[in-house]
Amino acid sequence: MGDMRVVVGGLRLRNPVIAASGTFGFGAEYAEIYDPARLGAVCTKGLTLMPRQGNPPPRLWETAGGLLNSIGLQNPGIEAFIREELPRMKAQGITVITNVWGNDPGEYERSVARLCDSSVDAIEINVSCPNVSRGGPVGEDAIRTAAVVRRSRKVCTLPLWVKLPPAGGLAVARTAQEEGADAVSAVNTFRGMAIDIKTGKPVFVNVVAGLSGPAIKPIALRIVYELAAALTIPVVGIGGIGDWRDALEFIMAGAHAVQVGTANFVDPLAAVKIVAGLEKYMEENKITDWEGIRGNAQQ
Amino acid sequence: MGDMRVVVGGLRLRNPVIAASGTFGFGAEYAEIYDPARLGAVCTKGLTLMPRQGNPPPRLWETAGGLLNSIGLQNPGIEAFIREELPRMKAQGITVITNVWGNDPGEYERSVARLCDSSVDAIEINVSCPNVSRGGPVGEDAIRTAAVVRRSRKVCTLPLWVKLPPAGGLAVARTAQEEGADAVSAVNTFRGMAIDIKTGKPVFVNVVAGLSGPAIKPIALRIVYELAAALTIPVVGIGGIGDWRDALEFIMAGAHAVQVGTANFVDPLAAVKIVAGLEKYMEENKITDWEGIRGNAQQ
Amino acid sequence: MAGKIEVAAAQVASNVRVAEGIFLLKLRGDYSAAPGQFYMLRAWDRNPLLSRPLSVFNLDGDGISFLYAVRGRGTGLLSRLSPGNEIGITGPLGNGWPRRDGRIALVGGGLGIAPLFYAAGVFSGSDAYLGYPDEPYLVDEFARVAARVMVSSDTGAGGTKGFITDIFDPDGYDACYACSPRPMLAALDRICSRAGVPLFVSLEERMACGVGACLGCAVRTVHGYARVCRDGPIFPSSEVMWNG
Amino acid sequence: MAGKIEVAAAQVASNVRVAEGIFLLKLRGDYSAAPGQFYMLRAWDRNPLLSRPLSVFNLDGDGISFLYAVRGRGTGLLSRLSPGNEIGITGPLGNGWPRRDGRIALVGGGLGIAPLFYAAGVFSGSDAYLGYPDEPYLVDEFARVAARVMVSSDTGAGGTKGFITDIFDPDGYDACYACSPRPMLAALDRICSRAGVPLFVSLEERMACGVGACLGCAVRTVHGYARVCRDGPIFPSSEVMWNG
Ligand SMILES: Cc1cc2nc3c(=O)[nH]c(=O)nc-3n(C[C@H](O)[C@H](O)[C@H](O)COP(=O)(O)OP(=O)(O)OC[C@H]3O[C@@H](n4cnc5c(N)ncnc54)[C@H](O)[C@@H]3O)c2cc1C
Ligand SMILES: Cc1cc2nc3c(=O)[nH]c(=O)nc-3n(C[C@H](O)[C@H](O)[C@H](O)COP(=O)(O)OP(=O)(O)OC[C@H]3O[C@@H](n4cnc5c(N)ncnc54)[C@H](O)[C@@H]3O)c2cc1C
Ligand SMILES: Cc1cc2nc3c(=O)[nH]c(=O)nc-3n(C[C@H](O)[C@H](O)[C@H](O)COP(=O)(O)O)c2cc1C
Ligand SMILES: Cc1cc2nc3c(=O)[nH]c(=O)nc-3n(C[C@H](O)[C@H](O)[C@H](O)COP(=O)(O)O)c2cc1C
Ligand code: FES
Ligand code: FES
Repeated sequence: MGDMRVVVGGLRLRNPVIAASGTFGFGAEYAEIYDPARLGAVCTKGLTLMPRQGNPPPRLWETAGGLLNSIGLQNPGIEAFIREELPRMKAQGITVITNVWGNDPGEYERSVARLCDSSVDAIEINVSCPNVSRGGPVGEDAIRTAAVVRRSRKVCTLPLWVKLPPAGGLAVARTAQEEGADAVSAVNTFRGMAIDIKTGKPVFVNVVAGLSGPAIKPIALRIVYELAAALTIPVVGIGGIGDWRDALEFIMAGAHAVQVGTANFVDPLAAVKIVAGLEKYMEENKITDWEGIRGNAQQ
Repeated sequence: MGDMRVVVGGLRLRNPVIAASGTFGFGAEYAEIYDPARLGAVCTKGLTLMPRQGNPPPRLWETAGGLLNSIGLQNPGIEAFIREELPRMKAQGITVITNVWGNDPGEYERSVARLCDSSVDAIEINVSCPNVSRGGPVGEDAIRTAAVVRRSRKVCTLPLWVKLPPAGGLAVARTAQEEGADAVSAVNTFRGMAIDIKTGKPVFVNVVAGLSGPAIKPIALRIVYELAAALTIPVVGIGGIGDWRDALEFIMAGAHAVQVGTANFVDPLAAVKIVAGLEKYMEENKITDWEGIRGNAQQ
Repeated sequence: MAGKIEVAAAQVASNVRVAEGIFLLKLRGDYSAAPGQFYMLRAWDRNPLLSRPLSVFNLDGDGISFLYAVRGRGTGLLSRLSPGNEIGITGPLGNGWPRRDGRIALVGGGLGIAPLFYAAGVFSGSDAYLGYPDEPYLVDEFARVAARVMVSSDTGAGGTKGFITDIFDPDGYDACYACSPRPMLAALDRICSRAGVPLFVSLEERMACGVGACLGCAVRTVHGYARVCRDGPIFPSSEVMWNG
Repeated sequence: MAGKIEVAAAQVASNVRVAEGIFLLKLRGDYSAAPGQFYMLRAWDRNPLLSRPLSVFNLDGDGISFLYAVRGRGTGLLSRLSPGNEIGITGPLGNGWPRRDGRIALVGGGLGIAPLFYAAGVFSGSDAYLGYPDEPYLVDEFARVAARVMVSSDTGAGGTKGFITDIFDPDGYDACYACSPRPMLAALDRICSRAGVPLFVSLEERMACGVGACLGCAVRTVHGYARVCRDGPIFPSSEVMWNG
């Protein structure tokens, strides 16, 4: 039987399948359906230093093979998370990655420092949320990203991942690596929009929203493939992964692990089914560990 | 009855629905299904100075709501086009836009000059093909784009459109405008890829291919919306347009006209159905001309 | 609060048109739900991408049923199901109506009558006020489970002409449970609060996860944004921000 | 060359399983085609995105039929069609086999037998060589339209055990028309060119437009890339680059 375990940027995972930030809450909801500790890890909803109420509705809009969301980082704030959610998550045996967002490098630093002082297992710095600021996210700019990662790294001894936007390019990823990130996760949602032809107005109050789901998979896969070739730190693949075949494509492209987001909405069991599917694949193909296939598609 | 006509960057169209480059050949094939002169215009397959044989198969791969293609600008060359295709197109009453690609600014210039000396109605400079060069297309770089547009403009008195890649950003579009483009068309396909998990290798010989179809619509719409706000020249909206409702979204976002690509493969009648759908919409909503709704979604 | 959520492949027992564009879907099997709870349903692969929320219309030894209107593609695909077809369902979801003693009025407008049938069965002795756009349907069925049934319709067909708010008087009720398009709920809120009768409304929002994880179905309440799928769909009317 | 291409909504007359995973779909209506031509079919909205090419199996006064194997999602959806269902079809497409005088051998392997039935009907007096992976099917039907029918199967069931190339001898034929997976076509190319018998093969490639507009279905020929959908699907074997 294949060994499903993997170490990703300093974080030990029992398998490479992670619930993606913002699609799995803090693991409590899906825990009524299956044991989230069966996943490699759960990445929390994006956290901020202070609570955030998020964007006004509507927050969701379906597109062809995709989903636009404009949640706007609604979250209870880091203190409430550490007090009310984290102990339960740890008690359930969940490996906890905290996704964190800040208004500026200083806020990132304070948030990361506070989380580092808790029992979370790793921190994913979100420089890629399309729903909280007009214009592109910080992660589309190498200089601003550098400041965020540098200051976060200084106060953090835990595994530190940087979650990239699809439009950041290799320069931003390299910057994250140089500033000491242990891994990058790619990608966050794509900036998209929809117009309600009945009113002639944008569907979302913020106009722009984040596109996720199967629609984005080919682009996300290409980005992950390019990142894996360009970086020495591990890449966590995200974007439209719906079944174990999709997950395998990302691993073959070079990803150390994958995150499953929108697919949880399509099938609440999607993430555990991917774990099972990969396990079966390993067995049937006599693959003993991920080294055997990771990055095989690279030239 | 509403007036469907529109002038886009110096080009008069009987309606704002154009067959997108590379999806409609030179109009001869679909002419066996309906009269292509019923469309606003036909944009030709990308042309080059010399004939190109294109990329080795496979050239197509389906994704969720999308299509990856790696045609690689197979075309008979500009001379053969002018000799063998153009006279027939003109005789059929088709408004002809020629999509043109070059290896360098000099080649663009020569191609544009030659086309300008023919009976084509407009030229669309393709700085955005993802299938002919490793790395991003010229249109992801403002400086290289400037050189192409400047030299083309110098030799061209016909309407000159610049077709942008999705990852070019506003800077490239502004450059095209400054260098004298009469309009921009946005967007070309997104750089995507697929891996065949049976072989563990990329599906395409070039690894990267271009993603089109309904999957990309929300992102393309957002780009068109941003371009329409940022530019003074007209924007031609392209990306995942499948029916008149999609077309209307782009017009409400600010597009002067739209191009229909992959939808032609889904339904050979897609483009004419969009013309009919828009006509009916105008009538039912007592819209007399496009000024009445174009850009209404802009804030 | 919600107990265990089940993800099941259910078998269609029947799928019958009960009025123009309105269907009653019965699934075989052993399910659970409280009145006002809902399930996420899907009978398609990836188009539409998301599942569709439907309130529990009824639950008995044979199975579970849903009453739905054909709106768009999702409900259109549901309407094509035949006995024996398989369908994916996840639930029960949401909180459901609280159990209150005394006289209960169930007020529904349009497809808002869907969750009231099961509620009438469980909260026995309740009165049902049903508002239809046109020709009423399932009135006899409601008459079997509710103490009294009052019917109105916009056209006057089969009942009093007008809105259900025209014939519903909260006086004498200990609580009112309502489900309908939002404008009617807002009107009910004014009527009930004037009469001092506690009102519990069932709200709707577009949903992705249906379980409370994505924060996509937010509605504004006096406590800030709440999730329709998990904090609701039933809310005390007094906590809903009716104008925004 | 192709004449007018029709885009039609056709009605399913029948859709019958003729072997394990193999179906024969008959559509009502008045269609046209030459042997070797194909249609693009779709019986779905957007998943899969593209239509699927199928060769014309037969054409008569009542309608048109297609013989297909269930491969993936598209053909899987086709297999679920029932009489009366609507399906979108576009065609006829492609060039079809040339009309040659003399003795014609029709050679098909696997689903490659699909276009040969109509060819046998039109090119009367032809001999049919049919290779099956296992238990043969539709052999009696072929016997009614072909002069002679020779059958082989990989397992030996219902015919000579082996490949169709084991039992086919081109000697004495004026032309050979073949359709099968590519390795068998390459073998036939060697056999026929050795015997000096002109071979015309039907090739396959993934298709998007099906009409020649997208250049997606390229195959290498001695003249450069050709479009299977329009320059083919029938090619003189001598023009195909068999090793690349
Ligand atoms: C908790 C809950 C319980 C519901 N119970 C019932 C029920 O018992 N019977 C019933 O007929 N309907 C019910 N609905 C509404 C039902 O979910 C929608 O009609 C359905 O999702 C429409 O899907 P569609 O694909 O057919 O339409 P779409 O093509 O998605 O949309 C068609 C129209 O329906 C509206 N709509 C789409 N999705 C939703 C949604 N999630 N919530 C509200 N409006 C939506 C759109 O604004 C649009 O105008 C309920 C909704 C919720 C949130
Ligand atoms: C001109 C032409 C005529 C054809 N005639 C017939 C016929 O008469 N009967 C028949 O059963 N099949 C025929 N085929 C093949 C048929 O088109 C494919 O089997 C079908 O498209 C598979 O669709 P799917 O969605 O079921 O499978 P998919 O999920 O798309 O793919 C399943 C498998 O089929 C292969 N495949 C997919 N699309 C094509 C394609 N366009 N060409 C070749 N292989 C493909 C894939 O590589 C994959 O291995 C023909 C193909 C062409 C090009
Ligand atoms: C409803 C929703 C909420 C999300 N919230 C966050 C978030 O808080 N932080 C973050 O980094 N990414 C967030 N994402 C992005 C996902 O984590 C993921 O990167 C993206 O959805 C692409 O993956 P998918 O196609 O598998 O969904 C969110 C996505 C969705 C759909
Ligand atoms: C098969 C194919 C070939 C294409 N060839 C060209 C081309 O030669 N030149 C070009 O500028 N765009 C080309 N495109 C891009 C389209 O013109 C269009 O920009 C893109 O497909 C997005 O629109 P759609 O989603 O409507 O297809 C091609 C697209 C496809 C699918
Ligand atoms: S639908 Fe996801 S939180 Fe309600
Ligand atoms: S499928 Fe488009 S050219 Fe053949």
